[in-house]
Amino acid sequence: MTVDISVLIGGEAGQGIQTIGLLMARTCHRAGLYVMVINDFESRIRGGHSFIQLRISDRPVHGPTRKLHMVVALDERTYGLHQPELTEGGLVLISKDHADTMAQHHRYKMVDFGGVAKKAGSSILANTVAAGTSLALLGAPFDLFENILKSTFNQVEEKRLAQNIQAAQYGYTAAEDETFKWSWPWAVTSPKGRLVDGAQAVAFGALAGDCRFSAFYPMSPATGIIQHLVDMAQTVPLVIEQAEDEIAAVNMVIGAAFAGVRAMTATSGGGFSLMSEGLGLAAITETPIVIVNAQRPGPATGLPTRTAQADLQFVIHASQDEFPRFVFAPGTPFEAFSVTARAFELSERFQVPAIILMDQYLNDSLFVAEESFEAPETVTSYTAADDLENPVGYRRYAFTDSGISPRALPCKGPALVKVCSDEHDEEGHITEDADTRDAMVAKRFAKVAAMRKEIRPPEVIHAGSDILLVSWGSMRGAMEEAVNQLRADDINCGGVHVVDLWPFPDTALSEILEKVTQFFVVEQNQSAQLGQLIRQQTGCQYTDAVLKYNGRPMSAGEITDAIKTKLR
Amino acid sequence: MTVDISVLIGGEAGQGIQTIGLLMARTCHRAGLYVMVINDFESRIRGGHSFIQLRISDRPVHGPTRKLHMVVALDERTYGLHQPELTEGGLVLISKDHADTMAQHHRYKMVDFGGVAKKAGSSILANTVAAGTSLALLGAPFDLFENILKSTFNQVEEKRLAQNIQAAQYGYTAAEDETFKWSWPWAVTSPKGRLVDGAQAVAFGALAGDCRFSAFYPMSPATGIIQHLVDMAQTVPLVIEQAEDEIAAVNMVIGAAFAGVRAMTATSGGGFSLMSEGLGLAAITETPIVIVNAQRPGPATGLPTRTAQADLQFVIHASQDEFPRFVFAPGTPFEAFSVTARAFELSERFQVPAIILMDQYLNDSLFVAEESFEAPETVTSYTAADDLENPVGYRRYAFTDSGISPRALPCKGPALVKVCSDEHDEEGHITEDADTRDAMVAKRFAKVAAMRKEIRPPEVIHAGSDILLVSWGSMRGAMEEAVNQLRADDINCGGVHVVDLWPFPDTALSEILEKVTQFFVVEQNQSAQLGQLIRQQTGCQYTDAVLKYNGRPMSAGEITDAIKTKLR
Amino acid sequence: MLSTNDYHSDYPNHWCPGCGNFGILDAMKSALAGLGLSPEKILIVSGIGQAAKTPHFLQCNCFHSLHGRALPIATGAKIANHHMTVLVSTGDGDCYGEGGNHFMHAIRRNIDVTVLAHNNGVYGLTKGQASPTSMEGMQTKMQPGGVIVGAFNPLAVALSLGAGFVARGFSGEGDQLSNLIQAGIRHRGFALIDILQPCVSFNRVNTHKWYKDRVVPIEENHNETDLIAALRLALGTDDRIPTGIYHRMESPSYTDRIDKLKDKPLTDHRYRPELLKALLND
Amino acid sequence: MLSTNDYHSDYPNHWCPGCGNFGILDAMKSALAGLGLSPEKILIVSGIGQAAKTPHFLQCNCFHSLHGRALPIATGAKIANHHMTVLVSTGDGDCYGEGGNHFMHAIRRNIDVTVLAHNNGVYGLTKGQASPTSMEGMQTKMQPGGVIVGAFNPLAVALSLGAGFVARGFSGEGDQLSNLIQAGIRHRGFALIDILQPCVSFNRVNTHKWYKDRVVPIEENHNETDLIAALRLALGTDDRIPTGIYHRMESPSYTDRIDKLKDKPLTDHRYRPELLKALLND
Ligand SMILES: Cc1ncc(C[n+]2csc(CCOP(=O)(O)OP(=O)(O)O)c2C)c(N)n1
Ligand SMILES: Cc1ncc(C[n+]2csc(CCOP(=O)(O)OP(=O)(O)O)c2C)c(N)n1
Ligand code: SF4
Ligand code: SF4
Ligand SMILES: [Mg+2]
Ligand SMILES: [Mg+2]
Repeated sequence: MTVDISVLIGGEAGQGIQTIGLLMARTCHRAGLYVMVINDFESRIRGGHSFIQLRISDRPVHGPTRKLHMVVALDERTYGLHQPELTEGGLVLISKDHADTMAQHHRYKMVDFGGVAKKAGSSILANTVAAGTSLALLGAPFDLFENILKSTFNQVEEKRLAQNIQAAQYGYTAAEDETFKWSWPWAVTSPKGRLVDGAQAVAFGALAGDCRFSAFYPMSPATGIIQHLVDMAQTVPLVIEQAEDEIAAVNMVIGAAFAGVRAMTATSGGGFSLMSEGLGLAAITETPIVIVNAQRPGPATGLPTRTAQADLQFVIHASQDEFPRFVFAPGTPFEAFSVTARAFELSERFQVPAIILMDQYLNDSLFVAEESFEAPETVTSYTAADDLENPVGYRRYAFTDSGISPRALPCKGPALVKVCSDEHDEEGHITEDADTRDAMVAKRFAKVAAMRKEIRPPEVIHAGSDILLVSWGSMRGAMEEAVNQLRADDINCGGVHVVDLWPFPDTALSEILEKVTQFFVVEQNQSAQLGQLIRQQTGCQYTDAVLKYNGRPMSAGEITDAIKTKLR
Repeated sequence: MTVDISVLIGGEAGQGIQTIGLLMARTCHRAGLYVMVINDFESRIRGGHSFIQLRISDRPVHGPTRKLHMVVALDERTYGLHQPELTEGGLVLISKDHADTMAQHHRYKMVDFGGVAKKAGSSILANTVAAGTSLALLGAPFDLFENILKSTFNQVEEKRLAQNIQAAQYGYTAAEDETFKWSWPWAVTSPKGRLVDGAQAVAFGALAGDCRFSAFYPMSPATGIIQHLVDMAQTVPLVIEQAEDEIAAVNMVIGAAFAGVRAMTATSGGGFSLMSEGLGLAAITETPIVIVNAQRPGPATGLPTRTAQADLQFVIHASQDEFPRFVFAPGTPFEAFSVTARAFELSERFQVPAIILMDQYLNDSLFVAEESFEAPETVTSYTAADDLENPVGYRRYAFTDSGISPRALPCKGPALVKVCSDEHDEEGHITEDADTRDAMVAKRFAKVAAMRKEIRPPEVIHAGSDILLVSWGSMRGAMEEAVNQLRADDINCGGVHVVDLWPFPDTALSEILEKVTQFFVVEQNQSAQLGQLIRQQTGCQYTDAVLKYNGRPMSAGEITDAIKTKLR
Repeated sequence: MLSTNDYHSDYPNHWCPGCGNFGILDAMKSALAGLGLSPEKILIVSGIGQAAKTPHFLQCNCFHSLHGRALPIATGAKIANHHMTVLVSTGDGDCYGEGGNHFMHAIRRNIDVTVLAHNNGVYGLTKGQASPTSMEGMQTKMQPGGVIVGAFNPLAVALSLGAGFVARGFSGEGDQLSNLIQAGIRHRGFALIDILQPCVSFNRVNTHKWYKDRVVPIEENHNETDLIAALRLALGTDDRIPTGIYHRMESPSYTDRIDKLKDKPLTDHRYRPELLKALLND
Repeated sequence: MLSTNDYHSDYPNHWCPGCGNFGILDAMKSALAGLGLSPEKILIVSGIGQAAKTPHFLQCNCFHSLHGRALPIATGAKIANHHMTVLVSTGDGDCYGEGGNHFMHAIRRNIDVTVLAHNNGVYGLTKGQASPTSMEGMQTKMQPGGVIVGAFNPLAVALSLGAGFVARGFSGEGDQLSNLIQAGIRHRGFALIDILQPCVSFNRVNTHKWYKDRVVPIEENHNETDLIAALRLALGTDDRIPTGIYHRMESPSYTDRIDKLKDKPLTDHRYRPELLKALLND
């Protein structure tokens, strides 16, 4: 039997739906299942309507689904809104008696989560009760859940843990007289990899890239990355400073990088706008920095807690004039981890800024990552502090064939390091000379050839198909699932996933795209930005685009429906 | 006989080379000649080396030239640097006796400008002396120059005017024993149009667009625009505020526009970077604003007083997420005037931001504009303050077919106006609703179809040629001159000049470009940004690109040389 | 006669139950009613944050702008039409963090707007990071070792910049706050009212009770025109937090200093081609 | 022994003859020599402007950054390697205009950098627009009717923000200025030295003579630890401009407060995979 169950848990902000989701996800993960948790939160602290989608499967899952098998409604609104989305035979778990106001075409089960929780010791245990009832209905063994509670609450006083276990028990009991159509016999195996969200994966990647300093200004959905860094900073030589604004943040990062530590900042589009000028400063001074832009819908404040992929063209072109930069957009937590570590390494090696495009969906969603997150044994330093032969004649911007000049650090040796945001000569002094300007532009762009070699080609699944779906960043999971669905429906379809976006992998993509009769870009923006870039850089014109930009992540089902319509 | 003479006047910053150039330019202009003055200044107030190029012709001239017939050297360095550039037979006028240090392959004439000036009353008259000697050598009648002095110094005390005339006289006398090979008999006719720089043309255009408010933060080369506005603001209802930074500037402009006046700001790339977030605010609140980005070379501070065309892709994509905007890049002062006025009108009509790309070369250079700058008799207002039928039900973002909602003004009537940088509903309140989001994105983009109709197609010269040169913005003059030179050399070549850049004139350009065998983009940047856009938007691939990015304006000669090499 | 109901907005409130913002909202309504300012005469500009959502919860003209940018928006709007009554609803992060530079320079301009800074010592909307006014040592998820930088003192800074109206209110003292807001609006020029406000979700230090135990009305004999006395109050080192008007002294506001705004607002001028023609023929 | 010659830079100077910046440059060299700080121990960070060109004209490590951004750059650099002596050369526009927000928050952080604010009351490099410190009424090409907003008082603002070292110098008093710079560098924490400087090209009001007629050394009996006394001096309403140290009081600087910087600078830590492995296996 194949398990692919989706549970929606909804209620007001502040009711703790995230706790329920997390407990359930951990339980499934521990059982060796694949699981995802996807947030749908409003930009408020209490009230309103928020929900999470929990997808549980015995096969890898990497994207949201439209199928809904169970709704856990902590309030009436959740019932009203989501009950209609339930698959035939689905079940609603509701926390109170709203029978009068409810339509009857779906089965529901009432559990007085709050009341039961009080019996166990406190009404705040209601979430544990709800998780218990839900898990029981899914067929999860109780001791599995108990173990999860033990590891989750291992820091709290024993009494609270005991109460939680009690609440879980009551939750299980409450499920006894109910059956869930898709309940399955849980064969507990060892966990498949790591349960991780994109934000944490970036933070891990930063440490694997030897990040020592981070400055930031809080902005959803980027804050999670910094929060993870803060949580981990207790044990590693990493200083994190909350700046007064994003301009300060990026400039602090540049200052720290200049002085010799690897440094990053994370923000969302609004903050990235404010950092544009600093990006150019990093470029002209050839200071390595990493900027994460966790995308959300705009323009301006837009939808602060939701997802988008609409800043691609912006980050490629941001800041006045032109300069080489790296742009990456990971598609999974593991890619986020490894791309972040690479971004630090490449940024330092080439002395150029690197930008990582995340988004709210990838940042905030929990995934099971099967790849192992390895700490590298060593981290290469590309600075030239110790082995300068002629410190007096040191020139920070000495012309070289590669365009990369030896980078000494200030106050770390006898060489004086001078950097300058004006166009400068080899020594780092302001220049007005036309030839020097030409040479410095050429020097900076000389790096591109070698940078291109570091760009990994897009990954292709089902190469040789007639039709290709092409996506980037966090669309990977849904796109690949859609490809498989389409193939199951006898459509000869493959997929292309682009992570390394700039310098643009034009040759690799041309080779792939020139072979097919049709290709469709799949993106979370309005204007098919990758599609436009492909046309600009390769001359290949996409057949059509599957686009979504209302802030909710696109599911495989939406893609397959759209493709089928377009193919018709 | 055809006149096309180029005079270089060089010296240290602060020595007044600009005064010499201006006096000479006015004299030529008054005589009915065509003239240009192009600056080459360093970013400093005193010292260093700066120069201007004065191009004088009896036929229209719109760009720099590499030919040099006379050098007026206020210091030795000017002689050393520019004497080698002189055309065979050219003359150097030098202010002091540096005979020993000078190479002898060019003729030079020493005039003790300072000493002569003292004789006329004060050493500060040296510039008048130098202008006098130069004009005398060119053959300009003295009374013409005298009249220019009278109108230039009509505000100063009589004594100073008399001294200036005396100094001019001495300057003329000093030229008596010298001849200039290209001297010509001046047939004084009436002036051909207006002597104007791009900055002033933008300021005129702003007034013709009924600009009432401007906020700015000083930044070369944009400051000239604001300076002209300030100079004109004495008599018109226009308030100008120097903001604490560019972020404040753009937001003040948005606030003022929201409250009901047309408003603009002007900056250069660094300031534009900082304004990116504000640009998005204008977009999502649908507040009409005009931003001028007077481009200079970057990245970052770059070459503050020099020219570039490297922000095109940036301004098209600036700010998070996507929204419609206008982008224009005028090629001449008259285009700057009319485009600016249009930008105000279109921005208000469509309730979208409009960006005007100027650059240092167009902003600071003096041109003879033959077209007449007309003040429109009326300026249409598109606000809906007076005729709202149902003020209580007023919705700032009411859905309409055109995407344009009636725009009432705050505190101007009973309707309450609510705007919001979050995604919002028709009333202007924050929304989290997915359908409303979709509808609002669609509403904003619904405007594009009508916006496209306002986009004027590129201008073509010598349509039907085999080869086309394609340029945008301030490259117009040099590109067209190059086309004519190439045609004179029997190359069947035409030119395309793009002013209205966004929404991109894709259909018009495809039609033009698909007809030719080869086309070359001519741009002042490193990566052929227009070329890239053309490929992205039309699929047409440019044959090659003529690019320059060292901050100095490209001349027709450079273009023809490059094209000939590429055609070989 | 206007009543507080005239400012009622149907738009559902977003704040947490028990939040100090409700007290501020009520005081605003009562102040506006007290001054007889009808909704269509008022423009409320805000940045981004919980505080900045305020204008949605009232009847008024509203510009809910960008994080940190309320003051330049308000400045531009006021210059365009100085007949509007312009209020700024802003948070401590909005006004003193992201918007710190505008705060200083708006004061220098003495632009005639009334700033209500909802000071809850925390970034509420982004879930509880320290703000510029967070007390040293305050622990948050993002500052687990406690805040290590000094708290921003908005009143002292405003005073040192020459602000003409500087006051402190408390969301738990509605009547006083309403009076302060009225006085601030009546003041011709820049008026700062820094309003202490508990954030029940994220600020566990400065609770309602914590404030209640400390706020004291400024003594009657305080001389509002004595800048040094005001600074002493603002810099006061004991536990008490004086509320009321620290300093009040009028001088011509920005728009009062611009001759061409004497007759009528910029918005009311007509386009006059003859003026431009004169310039073009110059 | 180091002499001022050891700081000589061959790079040609860009300033106008007679500019007050030369006096500041000389005082810097003499202060650095006086402290025996060799060029390779010093990092000078600057923004953009005439003042900000200073580090090119000295031997030192130099980060000539963006307009307004010297302080965040300096902050990041100091955190990365707090063994460096970090100076900031900045202008009144750079530091109090574009960089105003960073100015305030760097003070709150008490980051150990010494700020030399070349205060010429004008935007020099961009040719003479008013700056935040331009006096009311000062006419410029861009402000032909005179400046209509109040001048920014950097000393009062710094004091109200709790700055630990606040001083005023004058480019025409080299010895005093050199001493102030030495004291500023010795001060552990944020040090502001606002340096009055004539701009011979654009500021026709505050000339060398104008300053000469007004600057007076702070009286001997001034108590450097008395904040209110310092504020009185800074806000002083008569014509005199006191020079010297207004306020001095040490408290732990930003980097002193971070435990992991106790042993060695961040730059000197090694990458240790075992720490990361522990986290990854958590
Ligand atoms: C440029 C930018 N940076 C960051 C944010 C994210 N952000 C939204 S509200 C907020 C802080 C709110 O704090 P405060 O102003 O004190 O208001 P409160 O929510 O506490 O009332 C931040 C940082 C943003 N919207 N824009
Ligand atoms: C973002 C940005 N805005 C504007 C400028 C232009 N700019 C360069 S220097 C300067 C002002 C300089 O004034 P100040 O800081 O007082 O230094 P001074 O030249 O007077 O020493 C300005 C506005 C810039 N380089 N970058
Ligand atoms: S988070 Fe704090 S400030 Fe925001 S609404 Fe809730 S209690 Fe109020
Ligand atoms: S413009 Fe003024 S500040 Fe700049 S160098 Fe010249 S005199 Fe000095
Ligand atoms: Mg707050
Ligand atoms: Mg200055």
